[in-house]
Amino acid sequence: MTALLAVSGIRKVFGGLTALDGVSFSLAAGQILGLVGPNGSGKSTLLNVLSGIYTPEAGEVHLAGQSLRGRAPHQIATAGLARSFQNQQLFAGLSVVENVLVGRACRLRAGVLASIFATPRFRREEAAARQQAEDLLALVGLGWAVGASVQRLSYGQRRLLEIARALASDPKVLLLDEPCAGLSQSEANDLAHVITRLKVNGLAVIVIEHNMRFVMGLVDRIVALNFGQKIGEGTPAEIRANPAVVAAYLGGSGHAAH
Amino acid sequence: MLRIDGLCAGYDASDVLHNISLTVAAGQIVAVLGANGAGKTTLMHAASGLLRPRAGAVLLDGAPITDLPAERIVARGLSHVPQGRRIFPGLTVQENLMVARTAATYRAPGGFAAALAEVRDLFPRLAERRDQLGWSLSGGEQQMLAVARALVARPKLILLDEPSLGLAPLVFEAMFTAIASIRARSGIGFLIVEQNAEQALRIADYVYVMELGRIVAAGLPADLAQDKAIERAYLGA
Amino acid sequence: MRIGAGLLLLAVLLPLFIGNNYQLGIAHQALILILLASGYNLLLGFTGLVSFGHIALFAIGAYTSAILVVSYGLPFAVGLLAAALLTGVAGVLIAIPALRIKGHYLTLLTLALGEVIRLAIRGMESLTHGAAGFTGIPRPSVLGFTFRSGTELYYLLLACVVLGVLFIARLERSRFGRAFKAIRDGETAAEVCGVDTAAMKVLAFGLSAVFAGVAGGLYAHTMRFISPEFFSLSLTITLLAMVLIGGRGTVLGPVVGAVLLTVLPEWLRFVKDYYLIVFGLAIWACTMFLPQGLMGLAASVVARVRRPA
Amino acid sequence: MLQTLLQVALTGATMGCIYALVALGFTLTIAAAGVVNFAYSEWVTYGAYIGVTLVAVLGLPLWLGLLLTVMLCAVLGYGFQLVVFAPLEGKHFLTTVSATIGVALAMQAAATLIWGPYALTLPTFFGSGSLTIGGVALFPHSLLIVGMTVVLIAAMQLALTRTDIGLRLQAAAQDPVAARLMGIPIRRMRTLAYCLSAALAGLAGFMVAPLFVVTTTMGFGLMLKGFAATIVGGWGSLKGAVLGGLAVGLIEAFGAAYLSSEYKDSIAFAMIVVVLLLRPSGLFPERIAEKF
Repeated sequence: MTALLAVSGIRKVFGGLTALDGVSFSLAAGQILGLVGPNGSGKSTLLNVLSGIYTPEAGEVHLAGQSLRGRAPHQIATAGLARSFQNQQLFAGLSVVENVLVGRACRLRAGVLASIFATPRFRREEAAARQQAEDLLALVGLGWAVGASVQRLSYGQRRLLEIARALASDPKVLLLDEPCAGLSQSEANDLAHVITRLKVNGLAVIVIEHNMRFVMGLVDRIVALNFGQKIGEGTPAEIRANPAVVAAYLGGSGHAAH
Repeated sequence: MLRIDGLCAGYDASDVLHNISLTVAAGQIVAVLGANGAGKTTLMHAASGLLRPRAGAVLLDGAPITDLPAERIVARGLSHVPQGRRIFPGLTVQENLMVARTAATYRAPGGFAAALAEVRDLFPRLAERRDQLGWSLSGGEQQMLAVARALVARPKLILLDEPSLGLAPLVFEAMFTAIASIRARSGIGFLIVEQNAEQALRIADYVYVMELGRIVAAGLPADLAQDKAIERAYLGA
Repeated sequence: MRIGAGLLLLAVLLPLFIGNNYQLGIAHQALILILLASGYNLLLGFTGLVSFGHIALFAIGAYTSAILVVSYGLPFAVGLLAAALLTGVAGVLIAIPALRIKGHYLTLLTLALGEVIRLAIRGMESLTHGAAGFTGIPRPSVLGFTFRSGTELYYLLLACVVLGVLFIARLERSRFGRAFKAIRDGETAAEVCGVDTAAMKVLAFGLSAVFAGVAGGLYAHTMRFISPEFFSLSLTITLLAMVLIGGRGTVLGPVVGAVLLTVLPEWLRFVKDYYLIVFGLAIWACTMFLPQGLMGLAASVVARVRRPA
Repeated sequence: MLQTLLQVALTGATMGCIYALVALGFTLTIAAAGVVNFAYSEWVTYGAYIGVTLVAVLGLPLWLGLLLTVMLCAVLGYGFQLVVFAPLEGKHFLTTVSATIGVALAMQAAATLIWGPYALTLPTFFGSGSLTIGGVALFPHSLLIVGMTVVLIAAMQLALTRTDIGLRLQAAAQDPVAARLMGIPIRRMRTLAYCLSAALAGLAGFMVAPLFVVTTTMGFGLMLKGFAATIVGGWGSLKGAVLGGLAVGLIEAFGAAYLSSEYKDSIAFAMIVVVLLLRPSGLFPERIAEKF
């Protein structure tokens, strides 16, 4: 079976600092991958490379066999890779359901004239998109908030909305950057529940998270980074027992290797 | 010296710190360990006045400083070395140090000159780089300068936020050694939040472990290393 | 919707209550400025792009139509269409550097571009009659019917405004309106959500330029005289104020703002000397205390009234 | 030939110095508070009008008029900080732009009410005569402008790099959070920047007044040149503002002399367009530190 997402030899340099150095891993459909590592180890940089915000100096990303080299972020989204942000980035001037509809943007085809004259095709497309958006909101537990403004949502609810928005493009791979930050324990549990349900439908998920209890319970596999390099990969249990990973977190002889 | 009592703080819609209490005695080095996102930096900001706490108190030498703005807390003898160093990029090393002077700098014997001499002793590299602009320094040099700036203010206690961040292992080992020697010669206390447990444990007198905005363990470094509380906090149970 | 229908009814009946041609002239101006401000709102209010060169597009539209109709004897409809096309192209051309240049740089770039265009119009005397202005522009005529009287002209302009405002109302509820606002509220997030932000910005610039071009063409044939001085920076500021005071990012905001700022100076003639002081302070007060403008205020009042019920 | 060249260069340098002062004051608030102040034009205008009032109406000697004008403008800047800028802190760019534009409009209209719609004049320190040296007409006032600008910029450079308060002002501009942690009251530093900025505007208005006439729109034209200087020199860089101002003044003078005086005013705008299209960070960009 070929990997859904194949990342190979990613290298990213800022000024003189190598943020990512030859990172490779792959991911199959329906898998959840945890990305861990100490502060500044390159996790967020990696997500930004995957979603096209940064262009890597070297390396390739293939999504379903297709190379993503040189693609703009919106093209990568169209290709089937969606993400959430570490610091929430919702559209404050749009209602809850409109936020989700923006996430659907790359699947909508109606032109300016069709929109202006509200052709039957435009109406069908809009109605279908709205239905899907409402379904997604229901899925993440925000069905009650469809027409509300984003300001009415709590911090945790906004995170869920971000995920619904990311899902609106029917992605094959979903990247979540610290989805639990600022969530209460019960909200985090709800989130884990949602992610597990998505996995059943064949969605592949990459999640950066510092809440280790959350990560360890949720993911199939973990990739650990330190100083921009992959220092370990395996099941949660393997990672917890991996001396290089333990050293990266706690300090110690593991550093001498670099 | 420093006492933090039932501190709660957060940003906008989210609570980050829940009922944090800790103390740092005079001349003590106390480390707060925890994974990224545990709330360590928020704790520093709330202590130094950059973030107004929602509840709780911060006491320095028994006097409350909870509601003082950051720029007035420095004068009370609490210096904060922020994450990422925040060197003034367009000022030279010398100018960065000059900007950090306070009334206490001059009250101390020898004034600014003595402070500069002390900095030169601790970090000879900075003396060599005296006239270089802040942005041109390496990460390690910036961290030295950030600590040096705090020293110039002649504080009783320094808050040190992730001194190891972005530094190569050899460089931050030297940094921690320098911190220990600062304490040894001038009796300045430190509250260090750090991710790199090993180095912090090496020089700390007492350690707190934070997880998701709460203190989950506290004790002497040797005891904590034994009971794996730190490892749990970082890697999950 | 209900507010819009109410306003439309008022507008249709208005000529019945207007006594003289002078007042009708004010109404003409207000209608043209509604069109101009609505288009500008697409850029400023919906997409969050602060351009200070919009008036230059208005000027290009006015001169294009005037030159084609007067100097080349083409019909009004052709002149207006050409004005729309040419300004649309000019808008797209401005959009290209705007993809790289952001924030205050974009503001200053467009301000400079606008002034360069205005000075160029003044300089090209053989084509535009320079600073003296362009006179003798005929009234609009379509299919042999000439809009001679003020009332006829009024309804022609009103029809254009209704079409323009409907266009924007429809656009707002489509993927384009949502994409524009998403860019305004978070460009990176919009891009990552799959919005082709570059294409959308070009579209916003182009569409708002077409509005400016049509408004310009109508202006030339309504006033029958245009000169470069009219298209100066102070009109840019007025335009900005119309959108801000009315409510940026709303369909009816520019309508309310344009009417208010055209009619108010007339009503306040008796305080003539103080009017500009009041106007300036109103812009300031509005940005400080009514960031969403009058329409935003109306919306929050409505929300407050409805909530308890 | 050479005489014309020198003459044009002198004209350009004179205006360049004025533009440099304008741009310097304009840039100060950008550097210190991140604020683009569209009311800056009125500070310049008011500087000229206050000068006219003090000298021509109240009959004060010129030097005293100049001194008082600069001081009154500094007070104006202080008032602005309290009323206009403090509430704008942390607001969106568009908010700052439109708020300051509104205030500028009101001030301009108020100037018409106070000083009337007619152009006023201000005498120079040396009468209206000119010296002719080697066929080049030297206006003593032009020389004064150039000399004063040079001295002033040197003094400012010294004050910013050699004095405590100057260093603290720079620190507050470069990193407000770190500055607070050093015990620097950033609000007070910003106030100082606004006062300085307004004082420079007043000085520029006073010095340029004898070259032209004083009108309510004079400041606006100068501010547009200041924009150009800021863009050419590099956004937020004080050195760039000075160099950019000189560049705009010289290019404008040479353009007017050798190309077309008709398009004199478009030259500055054309420079903005060209520079922004080719080098969005300006010709002399300040080194900006990496965020790591």
